[in-house]
Amino acid sequence: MLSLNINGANHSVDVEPEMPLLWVIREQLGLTGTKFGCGIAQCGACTVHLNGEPVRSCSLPVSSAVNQKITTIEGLTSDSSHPVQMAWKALDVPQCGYCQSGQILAAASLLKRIPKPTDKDIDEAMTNICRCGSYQRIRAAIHMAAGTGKGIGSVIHYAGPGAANAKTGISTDLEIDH
Amino acid sequence: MNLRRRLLWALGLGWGASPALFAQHVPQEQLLQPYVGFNPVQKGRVKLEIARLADNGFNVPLKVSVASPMTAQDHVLRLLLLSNRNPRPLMAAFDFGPGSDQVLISTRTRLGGSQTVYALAQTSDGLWWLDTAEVEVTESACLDQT
Amino acid sequence: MTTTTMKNQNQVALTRRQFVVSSAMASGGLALGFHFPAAAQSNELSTLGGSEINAWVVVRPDDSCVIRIARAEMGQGTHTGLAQLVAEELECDWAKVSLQTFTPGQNLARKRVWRNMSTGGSRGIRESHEYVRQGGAAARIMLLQAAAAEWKVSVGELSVEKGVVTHAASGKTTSYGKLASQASKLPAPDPKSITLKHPRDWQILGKSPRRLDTAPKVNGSLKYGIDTVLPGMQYAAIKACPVFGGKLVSFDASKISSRRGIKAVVRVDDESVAVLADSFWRAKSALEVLPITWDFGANGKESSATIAARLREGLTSTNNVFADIDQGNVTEAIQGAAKKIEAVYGTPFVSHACMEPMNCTARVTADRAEVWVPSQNAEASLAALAAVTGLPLEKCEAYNPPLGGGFGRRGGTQDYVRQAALIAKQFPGTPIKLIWTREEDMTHDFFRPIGQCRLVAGIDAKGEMVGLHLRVSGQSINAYVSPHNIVDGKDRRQLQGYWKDPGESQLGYTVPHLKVEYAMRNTHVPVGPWRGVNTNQNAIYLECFIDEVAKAAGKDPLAFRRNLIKNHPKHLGVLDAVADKGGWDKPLAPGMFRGIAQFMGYGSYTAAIAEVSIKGNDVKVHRLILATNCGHAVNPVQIASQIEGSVAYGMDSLQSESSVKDGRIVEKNFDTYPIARMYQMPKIESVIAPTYDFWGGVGEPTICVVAPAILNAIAAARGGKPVRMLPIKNEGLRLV
Amino acid sequence: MMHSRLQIIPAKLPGHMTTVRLLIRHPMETGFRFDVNGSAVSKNVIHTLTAHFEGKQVFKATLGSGISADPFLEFQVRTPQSGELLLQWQDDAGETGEAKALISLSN
Repeated sequence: MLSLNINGANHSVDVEPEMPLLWVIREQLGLTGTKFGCGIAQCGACTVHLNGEPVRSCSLPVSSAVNQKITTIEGLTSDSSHPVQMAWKALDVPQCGYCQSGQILAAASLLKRIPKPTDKDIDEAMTNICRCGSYQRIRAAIHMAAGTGKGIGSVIHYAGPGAANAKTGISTDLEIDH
Repeated sequence: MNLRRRLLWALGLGWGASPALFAQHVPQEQLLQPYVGFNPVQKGRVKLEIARLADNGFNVPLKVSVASPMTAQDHVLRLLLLSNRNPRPLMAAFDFGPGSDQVLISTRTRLGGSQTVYALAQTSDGLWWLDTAEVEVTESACLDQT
Repeated sequence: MTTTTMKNQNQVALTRRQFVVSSAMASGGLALGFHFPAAAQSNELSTLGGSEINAWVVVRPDDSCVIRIARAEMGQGTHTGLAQLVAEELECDWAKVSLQTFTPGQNLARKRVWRNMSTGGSRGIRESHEYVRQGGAAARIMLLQAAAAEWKVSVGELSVEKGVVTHAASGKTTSYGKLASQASKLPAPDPKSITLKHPRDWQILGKSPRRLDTAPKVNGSLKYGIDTVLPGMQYAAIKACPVFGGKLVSFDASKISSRRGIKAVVRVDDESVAVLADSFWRAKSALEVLPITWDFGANGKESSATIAARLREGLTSTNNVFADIDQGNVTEAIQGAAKKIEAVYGTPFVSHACMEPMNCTARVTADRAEVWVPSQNAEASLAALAAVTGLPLEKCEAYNPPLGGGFGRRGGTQDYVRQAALIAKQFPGTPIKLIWTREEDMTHDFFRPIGQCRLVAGIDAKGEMVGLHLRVSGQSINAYVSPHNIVDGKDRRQLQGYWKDPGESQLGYTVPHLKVEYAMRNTHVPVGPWRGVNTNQNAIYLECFIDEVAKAAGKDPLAFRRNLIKNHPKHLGVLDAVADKGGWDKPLAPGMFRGIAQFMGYGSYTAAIAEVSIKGNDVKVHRLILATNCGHAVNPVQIASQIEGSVAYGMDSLQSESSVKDGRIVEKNFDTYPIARMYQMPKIESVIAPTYDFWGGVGEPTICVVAPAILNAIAAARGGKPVRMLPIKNEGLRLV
Repeated sequence: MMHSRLQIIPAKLPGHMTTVRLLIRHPMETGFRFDVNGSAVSKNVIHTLTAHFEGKQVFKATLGSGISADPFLEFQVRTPQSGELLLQWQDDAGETGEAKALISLSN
């Protein structure tokens, strides 16, 4: 039996020591917010915090996580109130959403390490893959959560139907702060 | 459609006049006309059973029956299975005679996309009878139209 | 059938109560505004305590409105957009809207009252906007009729705002919640009598309310297909013959059967084997060491080189080629031109690589079969399940949770459903969750087809293009998926974006002498629709070549295009819009270069400008401005999301490749298959320029202009030297 | 010789219907498929199938590319007495096949 501390609760699991933490979390403990994406620590969908640091749980044997503090997306907050989660909601960051647990945990950890990250800091820390391409809004949401940006997720030029010019559709511009 | 398309080509209209990217649904009248001519076709006597959804259309089971005493005086002459979407509309034709028994046929068809399947029967009095069924072929749904 | 015994101690009959609990878990909870179908034995869709006004609308006593959504949600915001369409006509309070999805079985039970359930071809909204808006309008009319009857006044005297009905003359008010029960008993109005609102009068459409499905995506509570948990469930890992078309000969189950948790090793079909265990990791780890004998067959000799040679032959061959456009005399025009420009472009196979690997959970008994599967078309999943089990549709059901990406991979081809059902059939009553490893996912995709294109143009002394001869030689999706759809042997799909026909994917340029040809050259690699399908490759071929011709003519790429495109005002409109917002006429910082591209697909017009710098072999894309005219803008911020996402997907066209060696795909995971990441992403500006006179798609059309705009900027940065054979690593370049 | 499987469910009483189930192994090549070089694969389907009972034709099917590979047919014939049922078919390549069954009716 291995002893794990996940989201503040202790669990005993009877698994092979080499079983990756991801599968223990998902299948043995039923916490499915942590996702399987690649199995080789490339995509980051399986990101969890190990003692506050982001790790890719698909490639971490459960034995190396014994008696350490593990936080999954379910344990980040109980009410989605982490500034990163708030910003994610405010900017409608997720598209399919599958990678977002990992993205949010990576971002939360970045902000803990660097409270006011630059774009370069974000580039270096946020190596998780998002296949839908929500990167621009992830970046904006991190800035929003950090208070380092005015939280404009997207630069959008859009003229409403009333203003539409039949030829090009462009007449007046409307920049939408979302 | 083939007929119409050939006609269009013959008229030199080609693609410019026909925006069809793929085989389009042939209107009922055009589909049946080669077989029934200008004779009336009525619903009834024929019963066509086929599932509403088919996965890839390569192997779609169907069952068709025609209510008839199958006597020397009153029997089914022919039964046709037609597709309004396949490149070749006539999928199968079955010929019967007084020596045949009850018309109750099962087979498996190839359906080239979502369409209406027609079961068309002619009885010995010369009348034509029809039943139809809509089938959604789901595998090509993503590719249809574009 | 080779199987080892499987203990059935976990075969617990699922009680109704367990079902409710597990499906409530699977839905992410009702409080979040989504009502997923309970996995019920009944085909009747719940009214959730309210009154069903019609198929699309349920109103509850507390005035909340439940809108039924037929299409799959795979991330594009389709659910939110469809709800806006209904709510606009319903005139309800958007803050009180929640969504309800249903199953294909429930759709069939009501004679497909909700029609098509698939999301694909950028048709989720453009194909259904009319009938879903009519559904909302019909419900509004019935609710007003109920109020009019109650107050004994005429409907014309009533007004409604946010679900509150007012009779101005008497000052009476009531609300939808109070009217619902009576309204539900009224006959439906004739759809022909319904006039839909003019976009000018829109209150909910054309605005950007937040997505309705974001909350459960930020706390891990949203249950995807891969998260399905059923009592007694076993996990399956699968391996298909690595060479497409090869066969499974045999395997030695005894080598792994004593490993912990292993339940069975089964032959799934002619080409694949699966290991079942009480944990996916145990199943997958055992499968990795399972001795398997394959018969690779003749395809084992195929490689990227043999395929490229076949495509090259097609570029100039007279065999099996057809001209979709042949106007004027292109050969003479080019021969007589002042200058002749010629180029051959090439695009590789690429993989969908949805973040959620293919998966399907199946439970099959002698008289019922069910799957829980992320699918772009739940009806396709249901049909595949019925076909595999031989059960009638009425005895099958497919539950369709939100998708962790689709991109065309989870559309018609339901290979994972077949596999899961084939396995589950062998263990009646035991739920089997089949999960593909990423390696299986990337090597058994239905890839974006490989292609090459030869382009020859002639320009006259004034630098005008007088002739263009374009021939695509490449693999046909239709030949693989539905050959009967190829009319008279001419697969026009492969020329998407070069069509003369207006409306869907029309060529914007007018050239006096023009020939557009397709030479079908197939491979053994399965192909299918990849988000944007053939517009992706075709936009690269044409739009990069147009830049080459413009350069040869000594003309500015924008001006050169404007002259060619002038007969097509909507194509011109987005080109001008992007040039305006992208500041095409303004100088760039030293070391920065621009590229421009335009194209049409899925009924929408798109254009892009890229700003790029190159240091050594490192290509940095700094900024992209993208314009789209999608006809009607339902939710501009979500359209912008799709445009932003299109950039990431479009960048794959530059850097990704699924190459072939010994008949199989070489790139198996993200370590060798590059996917756009944060550090590579430019700043993105979206220009949404709808003309409100048609309905175009949004999910796909913008992808295809991303790569050519960037490639044209790369060529500009390299003194006009284009990259013609993708990916860009072939030229030693990489995106940084 | 084309491989086939024939199943007969004889009539319960003389003169009543006998069910014939026939499955033939045949690609029913539609002519719509293409090979790697883009050449159409020639059409080759079983185009005609007949059933004779005691030498008298009792059923005839004309089939096309709309019938699936490995065609399956189930139909009814009248069998007034015991006798031989002969099924014969031919494809576009000129290849023929047959299956026969002795139907014995007990009354």
